[in-house]
Order: sequence, then structure tokens, then C-alpha cells
Amino acid sequence: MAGITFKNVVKTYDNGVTVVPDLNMEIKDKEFVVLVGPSGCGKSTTLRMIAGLESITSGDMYIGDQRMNSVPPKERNIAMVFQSYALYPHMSVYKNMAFALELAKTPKDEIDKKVHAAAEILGLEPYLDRKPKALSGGQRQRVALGRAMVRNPEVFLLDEPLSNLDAKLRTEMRSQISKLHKQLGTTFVYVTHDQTEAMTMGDRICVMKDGVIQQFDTPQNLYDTPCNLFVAGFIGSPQMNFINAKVEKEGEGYVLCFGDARIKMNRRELAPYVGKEVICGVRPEDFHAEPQFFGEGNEIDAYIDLDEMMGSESYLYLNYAGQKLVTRVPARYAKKAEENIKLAIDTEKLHVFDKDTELTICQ
Amino acid sequence: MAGITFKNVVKTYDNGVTVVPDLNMEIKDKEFVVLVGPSGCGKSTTLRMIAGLESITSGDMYIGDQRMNSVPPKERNIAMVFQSYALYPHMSVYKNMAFALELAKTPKDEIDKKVHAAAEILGLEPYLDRKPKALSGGQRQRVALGRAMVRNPEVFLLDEPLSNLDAKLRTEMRSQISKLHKQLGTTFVYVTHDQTEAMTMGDRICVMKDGVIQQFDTPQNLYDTPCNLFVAGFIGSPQMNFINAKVEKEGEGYVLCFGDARIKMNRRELAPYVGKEVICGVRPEDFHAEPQFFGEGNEIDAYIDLDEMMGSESYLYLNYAGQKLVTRVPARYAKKAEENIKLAIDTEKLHVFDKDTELTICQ
Amino acid sequence: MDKKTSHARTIVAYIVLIFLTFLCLFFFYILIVNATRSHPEIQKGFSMIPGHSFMKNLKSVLNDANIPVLSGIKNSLIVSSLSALLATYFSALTAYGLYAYNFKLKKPAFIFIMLILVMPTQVSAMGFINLITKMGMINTLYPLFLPSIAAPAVFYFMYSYMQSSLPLELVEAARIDGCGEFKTFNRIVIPIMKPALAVQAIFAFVQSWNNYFIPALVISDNSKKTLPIHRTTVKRRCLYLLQHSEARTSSSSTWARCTC
Amino acid sequence: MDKKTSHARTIVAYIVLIFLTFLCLFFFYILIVNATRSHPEIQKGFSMIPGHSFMKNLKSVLNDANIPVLSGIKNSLIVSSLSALLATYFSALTAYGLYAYNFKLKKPAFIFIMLILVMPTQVSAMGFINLITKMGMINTLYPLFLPSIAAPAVFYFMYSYMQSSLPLELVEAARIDGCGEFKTFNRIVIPIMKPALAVQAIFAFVQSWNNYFIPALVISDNSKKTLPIHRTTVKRRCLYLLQHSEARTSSSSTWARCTC
Repeated sequence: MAGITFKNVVKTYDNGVTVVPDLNMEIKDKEFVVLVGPSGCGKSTTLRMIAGLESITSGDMYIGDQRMNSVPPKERNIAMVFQSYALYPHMSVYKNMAFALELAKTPKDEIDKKVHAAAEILGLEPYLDRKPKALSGGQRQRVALGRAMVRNPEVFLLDEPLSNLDAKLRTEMRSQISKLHKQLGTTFVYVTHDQTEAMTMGDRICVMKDGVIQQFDTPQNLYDTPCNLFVAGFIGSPQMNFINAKVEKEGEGYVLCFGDARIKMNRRELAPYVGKEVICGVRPEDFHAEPQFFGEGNEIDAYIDLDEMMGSESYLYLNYAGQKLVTRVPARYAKKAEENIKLAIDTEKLHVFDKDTELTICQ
Repeated sequence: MAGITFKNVVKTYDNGVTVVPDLNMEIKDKEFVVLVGPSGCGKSTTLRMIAGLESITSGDMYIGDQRMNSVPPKERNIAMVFQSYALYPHMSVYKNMAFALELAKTPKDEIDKKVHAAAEILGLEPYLDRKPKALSGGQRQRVALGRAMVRNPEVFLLDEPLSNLDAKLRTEMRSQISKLHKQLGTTFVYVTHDQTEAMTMGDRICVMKDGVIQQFDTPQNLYDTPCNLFVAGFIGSPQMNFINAKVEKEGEGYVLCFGDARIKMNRRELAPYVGKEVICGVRPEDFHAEPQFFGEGNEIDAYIDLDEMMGSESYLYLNYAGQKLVTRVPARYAKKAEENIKLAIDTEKLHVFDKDTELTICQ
Repeated sequence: MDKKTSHARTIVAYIVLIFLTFLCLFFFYILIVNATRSHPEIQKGFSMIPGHSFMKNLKSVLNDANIPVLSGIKNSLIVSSLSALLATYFSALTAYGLYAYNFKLKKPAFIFIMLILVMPTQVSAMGFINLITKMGMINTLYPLFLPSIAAPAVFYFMYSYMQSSLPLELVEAARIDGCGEFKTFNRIVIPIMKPALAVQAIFAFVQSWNNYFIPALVISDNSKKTLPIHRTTVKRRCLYLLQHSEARTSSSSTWARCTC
Repeated sequence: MDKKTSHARTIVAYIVLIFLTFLCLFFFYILIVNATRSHPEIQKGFSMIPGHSFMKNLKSVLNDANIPVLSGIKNSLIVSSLSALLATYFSALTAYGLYAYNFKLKKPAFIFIMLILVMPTQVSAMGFINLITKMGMINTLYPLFLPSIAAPAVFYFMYSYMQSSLPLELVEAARIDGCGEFKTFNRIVIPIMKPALAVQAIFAFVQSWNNYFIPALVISDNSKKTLPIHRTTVKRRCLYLLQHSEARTSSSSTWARCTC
């Protein structure tokens, strides 16, 4: 009913800069899609093209079955939550939420019912008469959500809605927005630069860079099978460790060599790279200090630069053969800084990237 | 040589408000101590008393062996890094760092050597001629650190130095400050409201609330054996789950009852509480979804409100017998929202608190 | 601590404000007192006590056939109010157009308006009189308020105010909420601009109320004259009377005091 | 996009600035031109081309025994510079004292200064003349610049500027770095206050340069008079000459043009 489709969409600004060179994307009805990427990657422009706030230079954009390129924002049946909330400062919370309905000439009692229903869900009942400036950041955020909710839009657009909140509120609002999506059952498109928000909220995540979609997949797949170096580094915190290694042939299989380590990796995708350098990607939690993981040829013995105790686990900043690594080990197996620690790499979860194309070779 | 001792220190402001009612604390030489607590807990006031920027109403404060109550700041041989960095805007980075030395009439060539040495450690060499406003937030932060370093102070005071940086830079500076402490080997006193910073950086952490020290211990001890409800809730992210439970006697031992669950807990400290309500504290990672943890009488079957995928693990927001719980389980054992999940509580790590005094009964 | 500070600040503010209020109101009081005193009384010197000649003074002002005070007040009110209204509304509209929309000639348009801003009225006065004569508007009130539509100084003030207080996201939010472009301006932009509009309306009103130059050029019909023209007439006559040592009509001096 | 905007903005700025510069410099140019023309030439009308009487005019100004121009310039320079210096430095010092320190009488002190601010000079002039007469400073230059030490308006400006641009953490950082209180003020606060100091120094200088009221009351000795007093003398004589139809000395008109 209200999926969104981009077909060969190009966006070039008046000054000749092309932010989105060729976008093809399909967002399904009722899906929660997160557009994520570093600043300037075109994610906000994409969202604003869906909203109709930014014109489309060429290509087609559909909401549902209707081509929307030249339909003005108010006829697209969308709602948008802005980063700055964009609440009307001269109107009370109630008026802010009712404004769109009034413009649509909805009967008074129906407006009242809808506004109160939304306010109840968002816990805004006590503040309906206040002006936005008398509210805290989190409350304003919820008013902005409420204003979007009452309109029953087909598509909900959110542009970095949590970036002005502090860490604790952000976690809270994260789960509130996720719940809202389940309750409303409409399509959500959410823009953020924060990979944690993307991972925890999205049904699917679209990772963008320089206006080009890198990977568009579920959080789990992005995490487990990133398609290139950029996605691998962008998703996950602490970041994936990248190690320069050399591929050598050993018997039937292959080994990845760096420092003293020789990690066995029997994958035939490595065949063309024998004798060449590749980049190994290992997530911090795939280094294991627990003895049951130690096996043949997957151990390294690294020096601990620094340890950070996080309660149940420790982050260890290692120095191994001149390369900086971060690992995450359970607190009881952790050692202190300036000691050496023996760690096993989980070869099942090892990623290998081509050094030139930065694409995944195997994982 | 430069430990810091507070003896019955009281701080009352001119308007009659007492922020610190009776402070006794001993910070050892070369220790990295973090003062942590919610805003208004007196941690900044304590730091400013060490610096001499705030007078002491009564009691004694020693740095090393010298009573410092009436010694002006410049004679205390301390250095301080401010939250706003407090760089002199009209001086270049070099001048900012050299200012204190010039005032101390240090010879020119020695100043030059010290400034360049500090700049090299902090990676500030290319920026020495710039004015502070031409620097990024992280660079300013490092200049503030450098300005403190060149003076070779006996005590390094840091007042929320990372709160104006973004998440990524904060993690980076966290480890840089930890390394700096190891290199310099001086006493560090660090104030923050962020428990992650406290946990990862401090040798010992002093948790404060309303001007009173709640617990002053190593990060590991604070995490494993919090002395009261406040410390238990303040340290750790996501927060510890607090569950209202009733103590009942069963045979020789005791059980904690909430919902359908009857958790066995054979500790004689519970004897006075039979038939009364207590608060159980369970950290999110002490709920286990892995089958090997299931035993007799430590399982709950909870409904998942919301799931947040974090890559290697999932945060599950549960609803059990009307109480909201957060758990952290490995991604492969996680289930999706709106399903039920069977979880085992690790009774070894269960904390029990008195409902009235909020003190720990047993753990 | 904070509360105490703000308390002390309130006290300071009140003391200063009371003092300033006194200064302001004092002159109004003297004005009212003088309006109630006869000419010989005023010449005797300053007094705080009102006299008894108010009705006499009022009558002599109102009955002076050469100076139709009531129609002057009416004309001044019409011209000033319309000037204030037109100047603020249309300047805000122009500023909004240049602020919120992107079009090719945006920059040249801005430069052009700024150039008008630095051009003194006197320079274009002759051309203006020619124009309105040809349009048949000479000796009517229209040329006194219609040019207010183009008020570059007000425009510039509105433009700066928008830059500081009207985030474009608000306009975009209104568009998505279903506002047309004019509705966005009237229902979202105008209420947000209220403080700026009020300030500029007062300025425009006072400026138009005191304006002598253009009305004197345009209006010749006595019944269409605005107050500043009448005042000048009074002043001139007053000066003449004084110089010929016949300053006996109390009306003129009272009047001069009332409007100066 | 941003670069383009800032480019267009630069162009607008330059056009406006060039126009304004022209307006400002034009009058200076006319001033210089008129200074080189003889009186009959000036009376003939406006001209852009310099005349040939500059040296003659200059000589007649400098040789006029009643108006010692050079000593007037010297006196004015001394008084204005010292006034500017004292007003800015000591006001900044006072403002810093009230801003950075906490003491019991902080609020009353602030209120007291603000009360002085709203008091007009004329009110206290008689008392002031009495005071300096008793102190033996009548007919000297001291009373013309010493009172600048207490400049409540400058103080208030400095105080507001500090609130916006001088975080107290900077002062604390300086203290920890080993600065004494005066060094903190001179080496940290003064450089940060530079823009405010410059603005207020210019204002104080111009105000003192143009001040006529107090110098006219205090100074009677011709060699200690400042320029404004001389100018008034010239103007009076000029008016006298004009009224008696003998306006023939070119000095007076040139002079009046030079200083007005």
C-alpha cells in the first residue's frame, strides 16, 4: 500500500554538485528502514526527496504505485520529524499536534479525539497547554512524534530525531520509537549517522557512502556478512579490527600470516591472492581468552597497551606486531595493561577483504 | 609524596546551602581517582576545593603532608583541565602551554623543550602557532591537557574534560588520558557524571550523592559488590534490574518470590526478612538464555516487549509479572519481540537490598 | 544562589525602570498642566499645579478655522496606521520571499533593495511628485501611505530577524503539514515575527506621524493636511506673533506644546 | 553552495561598503577643497576643484592671536587621549571587580553605579566646580580628564561584554597557572576585552574631543582652552561678522568648516 521505490534517481544541486548519482532502492510497506552513513553521504537528501522538500533531478520516485516526482509535500500523505523538532513556537502542544488536522478541515471533536489519543500514548497529556519552549528536550521530541502520528500518514520520515538528546534519553526514545512503529504499522524511514541507532531500530538498514548504497540488509546480516571494508568498519562498536596479512599456501589449504601468527583458512576464494596482501577483519568479541577456544594455529600472544573495565567485560587495547587491536573479553579472563595475553581468533568469523577493491573476499 | 587527604571537610556556600556535609577521603600518590555522581552531588565542589578555587568552610585538606586550606591555587603545584578547556583565546597554542612556565620565570630554552615534548606526546606539533578558535574540539582538549602537563604538577585535576566531545572522540581521548596517567606517574583526580568514563579510567572510583561518599572502591568491586541501591543502579549500562520480591522460608533455606518465580537463596543474612519485601538486583548479563545455565528454581519465562540487536549480542526488554526487565544475551540465543523467552538467573550474582535503608543485605 | 542573584537583579531593574518612568511621565505631566493654564500663567513660570483654562484653550484650538485640528488628527491617524501596516506586512513578505525561496535572481534582488536603502528620500522627491501628479493622486492621502509598501530598512530588519529566529525547518514542517505558501506565511511566519513586526510598526507609525516633507509637497487642500503641516503653520504664526509682541492667543502656545 | 553564498555576500558587502565609503569621504574631500579656496570663491558656490588659497587660509588661522589653534589642538589631544585611556582601563577594572569577585556589597555597589549612570552631568556641575576650586585645580587640565576614571556607561558596557565573552573558568585557569590578581587582569582579561576597549576608547575620545560644557566652566586661561571652546568663539565672531555684513575674513569660515 505504501512502499517507496527509487528508480535511477539522480540529485544534482544548483551549484553542479551531484550528491546522489544513481539510486535504486525499494522500501517495503510497513518496514522500518534506516538510512545510515557518515555526514555528507546523501542520506538526508534521500529522505528529503521522499518528503518532496528536495526536487528530483532525474529518475522516478514512487510512493505506493503513484509517481511522486512532482507532487507537492502536502499531497504525499507523509509525516516528518525533524532534527530540530521544528515545533511551531507560538502554538501550544495541543495546537501543534492539531495544526495539520485543522488544515485538512477535520471536524473539531475528531481532532480532539486523535490528539488526546496520541498524547496518551506518548505521555504528553499533562503538557497539552504548554508552549514548546516550556518543555524539556525529550518532551519536545515526543511532541514532534505526536504531531506526525495524529495525521495517520502512510509514511513516517525521521531525520536524526535523537541527535539533540543526551545518552540516557536517547536509549529511552529509541525503544519508544520502535514500539511506535509496531503500534502504527506504517512505513518508517529513519536517517541517522549513529550505527547503534541503526542496528537497534531498523528492520533493514541501508548503509550509504558518497550517495551510493553500500549494502541494504538486515542488521544481523550487515554485522555478520558485511560486503566491503566500509560497511565492516562502520557497523559495530568498538570497530572491527583490520589486520594486514599475507596469504600463503600450506598443503591443501591457505594460511593468513601476520606477525608470528599463521591463521588457517581453507577457503578456495583465497586462491588468486596467494603471495599477496589482504586485509583481515576480526570483530573485538571474536578474540577469545577462554581456554576452550585455543586450537592449532589460531593463537596470538599480544601486549596489552591499555585495559578498560566495563563491568561484566573488559576492553583490551592490544599491540600485536605493530598493529593496534581492540578486543572485548569477559572480565574474569581479562588481564591488566602492560601484561601479555594469549588470545584465540575465531576463524569461523574471520572476514577477508581485497586490499585494492576493498570488497569482501570471504567470511 | 602527593596524596590528597580530606579530614571532616565541610563546604557551605554563602547562601547557607551545604553541598558537602562531612567529607573524609584519602587519595593515594600516583593514583587515578574518579569522582562520579549525578549533577549536584558535590563532586565538582570537591575538586575545586583541591584546586583552591573554592574555600573550605571547616575541616582540613592536605596535599602531601601540607595543610592546604589557606594556600592560594598558584602555590599548590596542581594543574587543572576545565570542562570548557579555558584556553586563553588571544594566545597561540604554544603561548597557552608556555604561559604558566613564563610566569614561573623558567628559562626560555627550557620552556621550549618542555612545550615541544608535550606537543609531541599529544600530536600537537603542527598546531603550535594556531589560535585556539582555529582548532577542533578534540585538539582544544589536547591543548588543555598539554598546558597542564608542561608544568609537571604533583596533582592533575580534570573537571569533566570529555563532556564537550562527540562519542567517538570521547572513547579515543579516554584511552589517551589513561596512557598519559601511566606516563606521567602523578596523582589524577577526575570528575565526571558518566559511569562509563569512571569505570574505564579510574584506579579507584568514588561514588558520591548529595555530598556524601557512597562507596570508594575499585571499578571491579563497585560493579560486583555495590554497597547500596544507588551505587548498584548508577554503575553499569544498561542499568541493573531491580525486582520487588518477597522472602519466604523453604526447608533450611530461603526463597525470593516474584511472579511465578521462586529463586533459591541460601544465605542466613535473609533470616530477618522472612515474610517481608526486599529488592532483588540482577545485572542484564546475569540472565542466561544458554541451556547449560538452567537448573532448579532459577528460571523465569518472560514476554519480550522489544529487542535491540547490537551485533554480537541483543538487548531484550522484558515484561515479567508486571515488572520491566532488561537483559543482554548473545545474539544467537536471542528471540524476537512479542515472543516469550526462558531465562535463568545466575543466583551467584544476585544482589538483595533492604527496601527501606536501600543497603545491600547480601550478594 | 541563582535565585538570590535574580532577586537582586529584579530590584536593580525596578529602581532603574521607576526612575526612567518618572523622567518620561514628568514631561507628559507638565504638558497636561500647561494645557490647563492660560497664556499669562505660563509666561509667569513653571508650576506643578494645573490651572483652570483647559476648556478655554481647547475651544480656541478647535474653533480656529485656519487649523482644522480634528481632521488633521483623523488624516494623521489614517496615514500613519496604514503606513505602519503596509510597511511591516509587505516588508516581512519580501524578506520571507528572499529568505525562504531559492531563485536565480535572489542575490541581485537583495543588492537592489539594499541600494534603495542607502538612497535618501530627498533625491527621489521630484520624480515622485511628477509620478503621482500624472497618476492623479496629487492632493490625496494615497501617496502618503502607499509608498510604505516598499520599505527597504524594514525589509532588512525583517530579513536579519528571520535569519536568527525562523529556521527553515519550520517552513518545511508547515509545508508537510499541508499549508499552502500563503498560509505558511500568515499562520506560521507572521506569529513568529510578532516582536519584530511590533517594533517596526511603532517606528513606521511614529515616522509617518512626524513626517512633514512629503505631505507638505503633496497636500494643498486644508482638509487633507496632516498634523505636522498644521503644527508648522502654528509655529510660524506663533513666531510672527512673538516678533510683533502680540503673543496673546493662548491657543498657539498650548497647541505647540501639545504636538512638539 | 556555501562558498557561492559567501561569495555573493562578499560582493553585496563590498558594493554597500564602497557606497558608504564614498559618502563618508566625499564630505572630507569637500572640506579639504573648501580649505583651499578663498572666501569669495566659497560664496560663489560648490566646486569639486581645489583653489589656491590654502596657505593664506592656514596663515590667517594660525596667526589669529585670539584663537591659539596649535595649543588648542595640543590641549584637546592630551585631554581626549587621557580621558579615553582612563575611562576604558578603570571601567574595565571596576567591571572586572564586580564580575569576577564575590563580596558582600557587590549588589549595592552595582546599583550605586547604575544610579550614577542615569544622573545627567548638568545636575552635578556646580558641586563639581566647587570641589575642584577648593582642590586648586580650577583653570588646569586635570579636571577635564581625571573624572573619566569613573565612567558608569563604559563600566556597564564592559560588564555586559564580560558576561558574554569572559568565562570565569579562564580567570580560574590563570590563577592556577600562577597569575596574581593584577597579572590576571592585565595579561588575560585586557587582551580578551580588546574589541570592547577599542570601541569605548573611540567613543570616550570623541566625546571628550567634542565636550564643551565642562571645559568652558573650568578653563579661563586662553592657552589652556581646548578646541570646542575656540570653535564657539569663532562661531560667535562669525555670526557677528555676518550680521554686520563684514564677512570678509576667510579664516573664520574655513575654520568653522574644519571643526564642525
